[in-house]
Amino acid sequence: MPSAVITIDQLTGWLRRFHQLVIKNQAELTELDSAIGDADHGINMARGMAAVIDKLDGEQPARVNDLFKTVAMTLVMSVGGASGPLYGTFFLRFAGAVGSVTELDTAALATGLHAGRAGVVERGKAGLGDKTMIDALSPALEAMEAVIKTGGDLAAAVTAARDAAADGRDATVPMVARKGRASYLGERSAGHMDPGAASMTLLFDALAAELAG
Amino acid sequence: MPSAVITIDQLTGWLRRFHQLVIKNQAELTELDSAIGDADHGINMARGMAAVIDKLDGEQPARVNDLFKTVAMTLVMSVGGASGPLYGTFFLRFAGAVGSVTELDTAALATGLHAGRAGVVERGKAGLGDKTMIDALSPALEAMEAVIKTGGDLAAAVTAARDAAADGRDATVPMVARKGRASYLGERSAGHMDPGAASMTLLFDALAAELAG
Amino acid sequence: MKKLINDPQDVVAEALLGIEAARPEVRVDHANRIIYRRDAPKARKVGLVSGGGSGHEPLHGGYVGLGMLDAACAGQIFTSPTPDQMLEATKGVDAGNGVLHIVKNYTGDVMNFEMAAELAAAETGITVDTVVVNDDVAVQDSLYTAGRRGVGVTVLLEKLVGAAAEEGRPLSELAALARVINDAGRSMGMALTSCTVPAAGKPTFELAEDEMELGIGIHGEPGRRRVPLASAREIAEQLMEPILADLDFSSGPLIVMLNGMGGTPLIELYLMYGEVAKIIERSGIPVARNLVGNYITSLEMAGCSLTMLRADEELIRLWDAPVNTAGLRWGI
Amino acid sequence: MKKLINDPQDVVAEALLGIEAARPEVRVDHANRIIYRRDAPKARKVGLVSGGGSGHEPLHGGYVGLGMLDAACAGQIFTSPTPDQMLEATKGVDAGNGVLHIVKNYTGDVMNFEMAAELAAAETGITVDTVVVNDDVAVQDSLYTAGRRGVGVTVLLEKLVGAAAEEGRPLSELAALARVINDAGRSMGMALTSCTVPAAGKPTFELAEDEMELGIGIHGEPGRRRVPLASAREIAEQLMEPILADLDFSSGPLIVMLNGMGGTPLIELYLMYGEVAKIIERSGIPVARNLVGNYITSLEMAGCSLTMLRADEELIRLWDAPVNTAGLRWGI
Ligand SMILES: Nc1ncnc2c1ncn2[C@@H]1O[C@H](COP(=O)(O)OP(=O)(O)O)[C@@H](O)[C@H]1O
Ligand SMILES: Nc1ncnc2c1ncn2[C@@H]1O[C@H](COP(=O)(O)OP(=O)(O)O)[C@@H](O)[C@H]1O
Ligand SMILES: [Mg+2]
Ligand SMILES: [Mg+2]
Ligand SMILES: [Mg+2]
Ligand SMILES: [Mg+2]
Repeated sequence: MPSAVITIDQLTGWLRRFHQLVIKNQAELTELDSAIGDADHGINMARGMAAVIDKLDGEQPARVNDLFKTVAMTLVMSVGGASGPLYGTFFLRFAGAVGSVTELDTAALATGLHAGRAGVVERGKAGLGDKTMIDALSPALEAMEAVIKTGGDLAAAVTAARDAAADGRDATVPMVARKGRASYLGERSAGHMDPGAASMTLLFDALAAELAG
Repeated sequence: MPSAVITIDQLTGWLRRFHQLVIKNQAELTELDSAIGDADHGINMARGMAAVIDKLDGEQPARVNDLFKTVAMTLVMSVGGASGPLYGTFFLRFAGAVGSVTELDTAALATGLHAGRAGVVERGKAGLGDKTMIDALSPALEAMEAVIKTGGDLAAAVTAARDAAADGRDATVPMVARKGRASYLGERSAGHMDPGAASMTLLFDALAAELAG
Repeated sequence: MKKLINDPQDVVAEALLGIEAARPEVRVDHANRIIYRRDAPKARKVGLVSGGGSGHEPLHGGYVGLGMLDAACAGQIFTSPTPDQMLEATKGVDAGNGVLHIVKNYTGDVMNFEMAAELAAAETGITVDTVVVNDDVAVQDSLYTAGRRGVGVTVLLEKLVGAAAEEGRPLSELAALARVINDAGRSMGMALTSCTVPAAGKPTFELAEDEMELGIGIHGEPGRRRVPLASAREIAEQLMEPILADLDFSSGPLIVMLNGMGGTPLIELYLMYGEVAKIIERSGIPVARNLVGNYITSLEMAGCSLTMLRADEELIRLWDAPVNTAGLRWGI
Repeated sequence: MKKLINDPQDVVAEALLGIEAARPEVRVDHANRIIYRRDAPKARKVGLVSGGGSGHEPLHGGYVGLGMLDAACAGQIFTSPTPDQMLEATKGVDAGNGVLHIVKNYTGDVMNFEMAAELAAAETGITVDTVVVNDDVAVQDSLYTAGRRGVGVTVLLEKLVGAAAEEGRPLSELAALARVINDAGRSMGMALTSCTVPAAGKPTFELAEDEMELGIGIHGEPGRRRVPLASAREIAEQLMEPILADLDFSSGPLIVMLNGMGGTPLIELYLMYGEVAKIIERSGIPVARNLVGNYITSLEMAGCSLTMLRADEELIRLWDAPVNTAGLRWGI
């Protein structure tokens, strides 16, 4: 039977896998940002996650909130641009919502993601359909909550989240951007995938992969 | 029997033909100057000869020295670069040597060219083999003088000059430049034809064509 | 990619070494990537802090010095700097009179400066006010989007508010002045070629030999539309038209900036300025002051932008006040 | 070819219109393509005249004004101006104290200025002296060739001799000073890309993605040799080495110019200056003053050149004297 909780080691593993996926997809993320932005999203995320992993190699927080606060502050201080404050705020609020624990069950995970999303929305003021990372994050969270409501387990919840994130990311292609740098293009932004939605999807890919072991 | 003199109308015709040849070969002259100079020789010569023809369309001097003085001053004032003072001095000295006449016989033509060459050498201080216009002008003049010495007529003298100019021009290809902008390249200047030798050859082409009618 | 660099990762850090070596009027905090006016914090003066992604030089680091900024935070190429840098700069320039943050309107810049202001409020007693510059008429202004970008007016604003700060005016007045200036200025840009972000290694976009981008930003982000390459005369019209349509400039003498994007030779900028001046002359509005050159760039992009500011006697006076920076210098 | 121009034939004439519209310190004689200092001829002052092909902006027209040139003659792109222009400029700046011609050592420039001086001697009573600048160590100096090219030192010389002229010094002294400066300065350049002469319509040369030209001139003429693209660090060494080999700089503090060729972004120039400064620092010779930017360009060429001048207290004093031109301004 699959585990019902994510341990702090698994959460760290999640971050390491995310780092790996960002590196693997760095050129593609930058390519996406070339089309409708300023050609740096892959570079930004790679720099930020490298700093996070560097930090975690030095000190390994024992509590989830400390872990994610460290992640948040490192991202904020190393990424810059739009994605720095947004991913930073995401992890900061996640940390605040789950508190000083050493593992997360499915509900706690959802609580953290919920708070994270609220932070991103507050900071960036984007809604669903504005062609941003929200378009991957929101569907992922909702899919997870739906699984939880129908009594699904952690693995099922995360798998559903990952799939929904990917669908949400793909759905950004036809959208006309209303937030972020892509909004300057108006109608010309349609036909391209949002880079932030793509990196956010990698975050859920990493989580699903970590839980799959 | 071919004529033994060049009339002032033919001299004007010579200049018009030179203008036409420069225009026709403008891109090629600039191309040659791209390889070992600054990519403007065709542009310079075309601008200068267009100004000359413009001038001659307005006033048609009746005397050879006035004609060539006009040509000289117009070239000096419109070409610039190295070729402006050199071609200008060439025509200025030519004018001074032949004096206030209305036609030139073979000897007078040679005298004019001789003085013109002396002017170019004085102004530019280049010798034979330095990979400049001198390498077309000098052989042309010497070929002409050789024909005169053996009693050849005007047409023969000019044809010989034209052929010698072309040979001299071709002989600049393997030379290492010692004067002008191409000298900055040192050994790298070898393997390219000198643009000024190419335009000087066109001057003799135009003369031969004018005499051929 | 052909650039005068070592490792693409080190471009910003190494350029800061060069600025420090070259410019006597500044000092550099390399750990935080902040260029300070050498004598900051200046007593009896509000501190002016700006910053943004690198690749727009001389903006912002080249505008640090007497009569302009007290500090500039350098981000990665085209990437906003981070709140910790801005907080540090804020502390470094505050002499007890508060600090004005001058922010170009990009989502990243706005959010990072916002976080910095929040941190300053939480951790220090420093009063921070923020002005957001948004002068680019290529972008539709709307409550439901990220709004207009901040471009050329930033340069003029840093000069003018810098002069006012030098006079010892209080933060509230400087912030109000900055907003007046922002409201009175508009810009529009175009590109002939793309730029290449060093770490990306290839051009951000491709333009055919017979195309140009109209309404380009300063980050290689695509413009309003891709149009056929036009003559300087037509380009001047295409830049001017949306600017004049957006704001009534008739009341004041103008400060005009014809700015190169980094890869445009000066001879072309002067030629363009001639075209612009002709159009303005027809409108009858006098040009009081102008700048022609590379002032807010986009790496090696070829192209230009036009900025027009509706000035008045007071702004002209501030414009003429002494300034001593790498990018602008006169009167001293 | 992508340029901000109208007709390639009109580039120089139209750029002069723009300069005239932009710069209050100059006036332009369009018929003769001369940029004059507005108040020329200046009483009690030797007139300084320079000029050369266009495409090197701000050189020379951007250096006309108080403390530098009295007039600059603009030739066609990369083509020396003509003797009649130079004669006219000479007459236009002479206030009875004679005129100094500052000539970059290119066959065309030298011959045209020579003819102008001959005409001035024949047609006017104006005393003309000529200084030929030849500082480019990329070219072998020899009596049997055209000799070294005049490049970066021209900028420094126009500034320094301009300051001395402003002090009312006589022509002979200024000419001697100019020769001292020329002898004390050396330059070396490199290119990452070619430039395109507007009327030619295509790049003068082609460089592969992994190549650069070392020892490039300022007219797109090929350099000393084509070498593999190197890092900024290596390029700094490659520029510095032949300069230091050619002249002993140890006796004086330096004036250093790291010049962009027109298409190089400022961030790269600062990065390069950082590398240059490191090497100089190792040599122990102090840098008294420096310039980093586009001062003597080659249209849109990407690349840079390094100029080093062995200065002394007097030259530094002249350097610091007020100057008010489009290209250099301080102290006023
Ligand atoms: N207001 C916003 N709210 C949510 N996400 C946003 C917002 N603005 C931008 N983003 C996300 O940030 C991504 C761009 O990040 P990045 O390229 O790193 O920053 P920048 O745009 O500053 O260069 C976009 O693809 C988008 O998903
Ligand atoms: N010192 C010289 N003596 C004779 N001819 C010269 C000399 N220097 C240059 N030339 C000629 O001038 C030609 C170049 O002319 P042009 O390209 O118009 O001038 P620039 O070199 O000033 O651009 C050369 O090809 C060469 O034939
Ligand atoms: Mg981006
Ligand atoms: Mg040439
Ligand atoms: Mg960015
Ligand atoms: Mg030339």
